[in-house]
Amino acid sequence: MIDFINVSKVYGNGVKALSNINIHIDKGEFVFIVGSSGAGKSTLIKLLLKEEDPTDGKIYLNDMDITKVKNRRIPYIRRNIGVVFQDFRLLKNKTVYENVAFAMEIIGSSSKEIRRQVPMMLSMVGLSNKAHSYPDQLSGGEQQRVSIARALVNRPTVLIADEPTGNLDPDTAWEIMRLLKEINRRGTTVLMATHARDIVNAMRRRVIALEKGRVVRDELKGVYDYEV
Amino acid sequence: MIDFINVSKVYGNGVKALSNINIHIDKGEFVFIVGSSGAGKSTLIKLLLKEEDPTDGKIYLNDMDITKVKNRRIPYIRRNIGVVFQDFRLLKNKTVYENVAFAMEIIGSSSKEIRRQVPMMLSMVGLSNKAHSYPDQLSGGEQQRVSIARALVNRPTVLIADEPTGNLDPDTAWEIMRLLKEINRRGTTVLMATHARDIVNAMRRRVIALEKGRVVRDELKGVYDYEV
Amino acid sequence: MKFRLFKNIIKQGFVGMWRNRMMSLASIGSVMSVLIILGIILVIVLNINNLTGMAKEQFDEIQVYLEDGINEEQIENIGEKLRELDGVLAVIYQSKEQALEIFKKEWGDKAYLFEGLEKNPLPNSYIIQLKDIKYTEDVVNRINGLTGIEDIRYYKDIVEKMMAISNFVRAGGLAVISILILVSIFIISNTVKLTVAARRREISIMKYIGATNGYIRGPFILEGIFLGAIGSILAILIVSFGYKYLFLVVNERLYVLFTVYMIPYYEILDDIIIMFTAIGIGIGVLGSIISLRKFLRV
Amino acid sequence: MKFRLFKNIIKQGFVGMWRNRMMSLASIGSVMSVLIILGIILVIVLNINNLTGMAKEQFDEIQVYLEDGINEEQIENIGEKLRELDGVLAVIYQSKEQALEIFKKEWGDKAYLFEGLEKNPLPNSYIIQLKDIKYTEDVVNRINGLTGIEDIRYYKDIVEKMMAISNFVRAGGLAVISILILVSIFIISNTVKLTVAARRREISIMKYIGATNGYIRGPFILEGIFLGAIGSILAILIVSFGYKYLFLVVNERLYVLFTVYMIPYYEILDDIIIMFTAIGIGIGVLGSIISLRKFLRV
Ligand SMILES: Nc1ncnc2c1ncn2[C@@H]1O[C@H](COP(=O)(O)OP(=O)(O)OP(=O)(O)O)[C@@H](O)[C@H]1O
Ligand SMILES: Nc1ncnc2c1ncn2[C@@H]1O[C@H](COP(=O)(O)OP(=O)(O)OP(=O)(O)O)[C@@H](O)[C@H]1O
Ligand SMILES: [Mg+2]
Ligand SMILES: [Mg+2]
Repeated sequence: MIDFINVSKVYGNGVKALSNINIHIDKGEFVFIVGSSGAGKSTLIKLLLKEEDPTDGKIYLNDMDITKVKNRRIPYIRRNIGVVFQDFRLLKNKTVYENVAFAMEIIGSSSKEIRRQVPMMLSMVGLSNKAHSYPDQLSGGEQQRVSIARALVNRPTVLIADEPTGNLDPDTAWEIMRLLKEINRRGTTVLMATHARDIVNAMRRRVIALEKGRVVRDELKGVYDYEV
Repeated sequence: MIDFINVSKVYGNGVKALSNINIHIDKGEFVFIVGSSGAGKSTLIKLLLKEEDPTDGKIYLNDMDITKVKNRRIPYIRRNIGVVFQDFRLLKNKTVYENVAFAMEIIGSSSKEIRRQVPMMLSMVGLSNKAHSYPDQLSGGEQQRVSIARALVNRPTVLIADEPTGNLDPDTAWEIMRLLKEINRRGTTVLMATHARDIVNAMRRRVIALEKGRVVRDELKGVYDYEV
Repeated sequence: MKFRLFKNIIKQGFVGMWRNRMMSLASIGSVMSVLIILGIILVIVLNINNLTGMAKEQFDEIQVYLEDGINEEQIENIGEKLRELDGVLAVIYQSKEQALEIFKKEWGDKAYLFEGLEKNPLPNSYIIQLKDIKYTEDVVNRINGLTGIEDIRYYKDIVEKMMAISNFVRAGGLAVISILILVSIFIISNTVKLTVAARRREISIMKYIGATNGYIRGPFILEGIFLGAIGSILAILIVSFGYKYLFLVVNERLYVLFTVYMIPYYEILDDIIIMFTAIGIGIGVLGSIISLRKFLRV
Repeated sequence: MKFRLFKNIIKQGFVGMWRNRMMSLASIGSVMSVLIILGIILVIVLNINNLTGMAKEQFDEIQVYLEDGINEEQIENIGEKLRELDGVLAVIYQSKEQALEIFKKEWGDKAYLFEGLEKNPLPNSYIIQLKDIKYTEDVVNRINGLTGIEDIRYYKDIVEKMMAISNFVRAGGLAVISILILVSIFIISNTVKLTVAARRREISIMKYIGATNGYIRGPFILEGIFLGAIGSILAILIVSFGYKYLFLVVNERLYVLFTVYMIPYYEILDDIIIMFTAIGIGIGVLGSIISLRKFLRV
């Protein structure tokens, strides 16, 4: 499903964010990516989304080499992936409802589908009563949940989440995790970068640990670290 | 030092973010503000900074009623407070060094002071090697640490931090906490909104818990919640 | 599905324009301002051009003085030959008596000064009207070959000077208008560029969640069209009413001297409408496309 | 400490301009474009005005024809009285012989036509040069009261029409220039507004960490001044070199007809430099201040 083969990334200013990464993720897996601040987690995700191009190596998504994909095709690749961004990336001049609906509009869903699907997603992340607020009028955690709802609304085959619980209290965080588990159970591959030691340790899923841009650990049923 | 007296805040769109808050914080205290997503933590902080005005009630800071302060005086109030914002609020077109130095420039510090103080702060948050990067070139956690360095560089009498560890891995988070503890030990009042249960429970400081805009718990040497 | 996408794009164009009210106003204002300036210059150039054209018409005559000794038949003969020349529109005979009448009329109440003349000193003449002033030289050369001609009076110097002025005004006007159109595209594309820059984050977010370039570009281009169209409609109204007012005022106050020389407002209206609409919308579309290019590469 | 703050503000003005290169270019471009347009109109208006002024000078004469029967002394007498009138600059005597000479000269090689005249039909006359054309009516009325005058010829109609044209051009030019200045302030303040809007977040962050309004405003206003100044320098160069070129071309190609009527470029330069610099910088400062007002309320 997802393959990183000898992937390296050096940013324009010379920062080596990733060196020689090799990862294979199967369809339906649930993978945590952990590592200290600046280890390269977000960079790994940006490569998958073609927000950045790797300096070296190949990345396969659904058996397609996305490092070679033409610019015109990029949007169609992104549509298969639901993403929760670390900095949320909500459209400021659209309401919560419109932000989520927009993800459906761009793939040409019918307004009937949109009217059914969006409220359902919003209630799943506990934001039904904020549907008509603008992002500026939301708390940090609420914005993060809008971002989650938008990532899930098109039922993507892959869900990528960059610290989706960073701004959430433990209770809300666990609710979101239940949602992701459920989605994963139904067949969606989930890739989640996180610092939430409690969650990683409790879930007992595959853990890939990065350190200074290298994979230092990759275990099934892993834990956040060995200091626990 | 800080007093909230019967403070309520209703946002323009009718959301009741805070109702009848009464809090007294002494000079030199270290206070955690906890509560689920949307409980009103950030709103409380925004009131202290005069980013929002309370709908009702009075707020005293250093024995001054800041609800009555003239617009022209607001900057001088803010200079006594160091703030770590939940959304970082770094200046995009300034480097890390310049962002931190800017906080000193506006209060008219000498360039000698600036040249001594800024590198020291950056090394304390572990960002010496990123001094000349722009915020866009930083990871989420690195941005958060720049925000912390900027808040501390002027040695404010009050430090307000809105989830300063939300984007940090546990190790880095603990380092930051050690920094805050040290600053508090030297006499700075610290007010920190957080979801980090581990940290709150380990530190054993005063905890104020909000729920739907009300203070539901206020204990010295408290814990994050009773479910632990 | 295609239709639904299209509907969405149109809706977003409108919504975008409304939500960014201030910037929309700025863009409309810029299109309008530039078109108004263009209109002012256009009106000036068209009128100067028109004036020159009219002046030119008054000098497209050649007067051919005939020798005093020739008879009626010879006169007729010369007239025939003149009529056959290339570029000649009409030939009118003016006898020496008619010439004296006109001469006296020109002197008005001082005409008595010429009562004492022994004999009419003025010659018979033909007045040739040319199809166009450019035939002057040719016609004069041919007439020089005829017999019975005493003198040819034509306005060669004046003609040449008028031609030079006319060309000069036309070229100058064209240059000024070209510069103005470039300037306006520059201003508008800057405005749109800033508008787009202010929405750079929005655009990049759209791209990150899988919107195609066409989908993103659509509403912006539509917005550009709307803004350009509204700007040009306003400019059309202001320029045409302004010119109409000016025309009427001039007509009233300075009627003797001016009216005939000013192009009537109804004649200029069509040109302005077509030109402004085309330029306004063109600028809007061009501005949007140019400004978007950079930001779509995400 | 005050000095340090000031140094910081200046530094930030420069740095801000450089870091927002694209937008700075846009602003400079707008100031420049508007000033160029203003320059074009200014040159047109000044020249038309100048032309009218010159034409006016040529018509500030009154010709007074004297009766044929009066003697030398009476003629002298009338001359004295004319010289004493208010508004009269100079009085020149033209005898009937001189008049005939001039008359013949005007007819050039057709002058022989008048050889057959029994006696000189032209009268003696005085030519009065007025200090200003506005005295015409007054002077004419006074002359009518004198004896020995046969006729007064003056260009009342033409004078009045010329005055009307002159006033019209002056008023029109003023109106066009006023509109243009308003339009330019509008365009620039929009540009600056958009620049500021794009930095809205930056401004609000500065406010949140305790910067005073003055500290924030300083660099933006300085930036506005720089942008305006650069824009006006460019415009001054383009307009003055453009006009110089035009003047020289006209001078070469159309020298007989035009040169005298065009204001020499060196006479216009000072005005343009002072005017453009003032307007450019004024627009920059005004635009910055207007645009900042809204965003400083945080
Ligand atoms: N656009 C960029 N240009 C240059 N360097 C960058 C850029 N983006 C990230 N980096 C650097 O690359 C390294 C990895 O960054 P990345 O965002 O992948 O970290 P991360 O693991 O997501 O960290 P965090 O947990 O703090 O979000 C960091 O050192 C960062 O400073
Ligand atoms: N500008 C605003 N306009 C309207 N409502 C707002 C605004 N800002 C916040 N709110 C609402 O006020 C409530 C409290 O928000 P606040 O940001 O204080 O929560 P919080 O405790 O900081 O939450 P989090 O932990 O998710 O950051 C929320 O319901 C939020 O939607
Ligand atoms: Mg990251
Ligand atoms: Mg908050």
